[in-house]
Amino acid sequence: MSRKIYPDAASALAGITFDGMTVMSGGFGLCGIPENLIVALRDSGAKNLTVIGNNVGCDHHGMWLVLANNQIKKVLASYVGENKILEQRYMSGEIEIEFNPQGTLAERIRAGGAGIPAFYTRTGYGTKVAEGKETRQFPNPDGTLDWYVMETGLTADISLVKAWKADTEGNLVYRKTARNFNPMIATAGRITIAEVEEIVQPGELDPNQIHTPGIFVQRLVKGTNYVKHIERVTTRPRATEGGNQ
Amino acid sequence: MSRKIYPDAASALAGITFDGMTVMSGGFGLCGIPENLIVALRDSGAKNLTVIGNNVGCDHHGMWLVLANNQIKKVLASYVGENKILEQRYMSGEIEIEFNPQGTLAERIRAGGAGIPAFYTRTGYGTKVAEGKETRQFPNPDGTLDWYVMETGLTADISLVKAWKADTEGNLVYRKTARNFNPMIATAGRITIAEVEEIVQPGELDPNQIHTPGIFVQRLVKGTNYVKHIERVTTRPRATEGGNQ
Amino acid sequence: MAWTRDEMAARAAKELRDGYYVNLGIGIPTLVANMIPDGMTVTLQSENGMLGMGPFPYEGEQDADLINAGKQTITELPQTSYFSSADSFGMIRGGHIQLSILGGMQVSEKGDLANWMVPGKMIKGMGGAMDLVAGVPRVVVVMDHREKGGDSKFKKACSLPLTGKGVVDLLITDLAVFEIDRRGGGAVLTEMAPGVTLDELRQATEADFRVALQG
Amino acid sequence: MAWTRDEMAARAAKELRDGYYVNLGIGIPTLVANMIPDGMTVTLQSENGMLGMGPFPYEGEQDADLINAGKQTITELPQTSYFSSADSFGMIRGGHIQLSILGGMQVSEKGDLANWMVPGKMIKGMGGAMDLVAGVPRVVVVMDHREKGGDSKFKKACSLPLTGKGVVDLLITDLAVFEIDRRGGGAVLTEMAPGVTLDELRQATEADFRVALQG
Repeated sequence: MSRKIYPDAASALAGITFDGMTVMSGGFGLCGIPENLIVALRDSGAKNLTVIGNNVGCDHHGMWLVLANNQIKKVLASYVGENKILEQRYMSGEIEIEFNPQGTLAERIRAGGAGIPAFYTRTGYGTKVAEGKETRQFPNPDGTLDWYVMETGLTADISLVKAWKADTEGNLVYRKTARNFNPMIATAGRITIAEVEEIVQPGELDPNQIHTPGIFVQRLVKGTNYVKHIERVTTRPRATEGGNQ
Repeated sequence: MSRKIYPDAASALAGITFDGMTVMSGGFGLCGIPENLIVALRDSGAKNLTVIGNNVGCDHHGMWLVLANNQIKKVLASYVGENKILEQRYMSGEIEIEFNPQGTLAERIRAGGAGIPAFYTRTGYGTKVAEGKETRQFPNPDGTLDWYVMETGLTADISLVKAWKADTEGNLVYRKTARNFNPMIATAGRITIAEVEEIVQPGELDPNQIHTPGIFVQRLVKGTNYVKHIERVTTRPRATEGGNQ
Repeated sequence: MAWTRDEMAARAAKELRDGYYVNLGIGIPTLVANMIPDGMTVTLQSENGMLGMGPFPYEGEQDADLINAGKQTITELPQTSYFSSADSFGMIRGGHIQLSILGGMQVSEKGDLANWMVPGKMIKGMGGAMDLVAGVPRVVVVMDHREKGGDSKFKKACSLPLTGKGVVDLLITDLAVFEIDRRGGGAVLTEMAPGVTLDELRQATEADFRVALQG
Repeated sequence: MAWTRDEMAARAAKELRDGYYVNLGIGIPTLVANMIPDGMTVTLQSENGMLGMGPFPYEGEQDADLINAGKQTITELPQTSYFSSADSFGMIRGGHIQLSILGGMQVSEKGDLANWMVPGKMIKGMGGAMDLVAGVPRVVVVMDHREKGGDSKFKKACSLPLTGKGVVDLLITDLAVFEIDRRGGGAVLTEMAPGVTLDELRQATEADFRVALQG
């Protein structure tokens, strides 16, 4: 039952990385990223990677580590701000970026995992995003027609995801907005590796409340030393205790 | 906060049913069907309905009640066995049935709710299901080509779903395999009505574990007198207590 | 002597591998659930939205909210997870289920399968069968070799409406086992039931096949 | 006298309706969250996977697993639900969010919006903006009326690459409010900031518009 569990992130990636592979990585900004697996990916030294994810880390954090180590050839993302090295290499032509609308990217990954080779979306019609893509009209419920763009499914050689808890079967539960792209990315990898904060025994997670069934997780590792860097700490002052007394 | 709650199924359907409307209804066989709302739909008397769901009830149960009351003109389903009236009316041409592969039906409903007008699936290629539909090839990851069928999204005038628990905001949680088609159907109705076994206050459901966010639920009712008829009770004998002593 | 239903299921069970996620159809394939070898972990999927299907409940403990795709009451296991039908068929269509074992009315030597309708009879619907054969990378069909009238069900081309085109990898009948190339490379006889002769099998079979009997 | 940022946000807040589910963009639209009228229930969506966005946390109570689409730490409410990015954009694309209020670089009299890239400058990406304007049935753009150099940002046609074509229903600038017909029926001036004259507005505006000032 525990054959999916690896002792650490490096061993979870051992023997399956290769130059030129496509890697998907979960997270929105630095929220819900597989911190340990990203470090292991950097240490693997695999080069010419195509990296798919909503972002590519930000300065000194997350997938930036792999970028700074010159391992990335191409990126599919919806937003790549706050990342100076990526900016330089994109402007110089060293790295190719395919910008995808966030919802289109999420849906393309879901489609890839769900055996849907292509679908249509209104998103991006009439914009640069639609250039070179098939467009066509479909009827609305009221009979009027709207234009749509065909988008294709995405899969990866390796998917890296971060969850909150797993059982030893690889059933995953995410926490709050750290869920984001992780559930779809888990379905779209030929090999999916999950890192989690806690591994429990089967039966300890409510079967009614599994976010990612274990069928999608081939390898599982308990992460360590989570940084969980926050890009923008925004708070409000606490009302003075006993204020108006 | 409780403006979504109606006192009973009849009032939840009042004023929104009309002849010729399209109704989706959740459930797999009789598991997870909106029992109270189906009775209210029958009592509404709305005719010439197009009914979309995995099944159309079975003899004397579920959507069969609406069928037996001569309200259904057309059915989209994946399986309609164990339903003599439907069989008769289909063979006599009184009722039209569009058979959909179960996964295609589920995906068409999800697509309809998610603003996807059409998608491609390998399911049904080369079969009657693909007749009259666009087919085309897409590449596999290994470069070989496979044939796919284009399927369109489905929406409904009214969606009827059954959940286990709701909070007053309409956030829903389903129970075990009674989930089935309900989550997608909840997203695909112009008006979605949910019936549940229990309504709790906001905060009583774990926000990390909501199956259907309240945004999809316009009307909510607590069901009564659940029958939960089982089509095939299959059991194993209990080992004799103290057997080998 | 033809194989019994249990023997056919036992042969199908030999297709299981440790760690597999498997979908079993109604009928003989259901029997395979009881034939998982000791020490092998096989997780059963039920396409109505469950992974980790357990045995029938004890009498009186049936739960109307917990059924399999055959609408039978079942139980959950510690590793069970539930999900929607859309997620279930995403799993199936996306190729995540390693093996599907299901029944058939006709199989062709090109791997076509017919198992959902007979023209002129009431059509009940294909349920999830079309999705399973289109999405699962290895599809095993278990069926009788002949109709009750004696006609071969393993054919050059199916005469009944198809469930899928080029979708069957292995055919297990009461008389023999055939490997089939989905891409049109033809069928190969690999095993025969004890006492069945090659001549008898050729008589009973419309499909063309090569012979490469094992051990 | 031009409206302030707060006044522009307050005008945008008048678009809220009781029971609405709303997505607010970064910048001035964010201010709208603090201007929901008392007694009105408005649920805020954050496209990274949350409905029911609460205020910023108290100092020291920030949670790295709980951020909004602007990557700011936030809090949950009793009615909050979390979901995946695919489900979030299914909600958006499927038309379930009633209102989106977002910033803009240029808007055209046909309702085209440009707000994601300037040729020659580093492109950060469109994030979820293209999905929001394509999917949400009512889109309100809040932006300055003119560039810092004085050029009109409300144009006959956008010169910058588009975020969406025919997607804006209402434009709120620091000088005026315009209703726009997505289907090409043109723009209508409905309100002006106090002290702004129609002549001044025409001077400051490249787009054609009809005038139907309210009250």
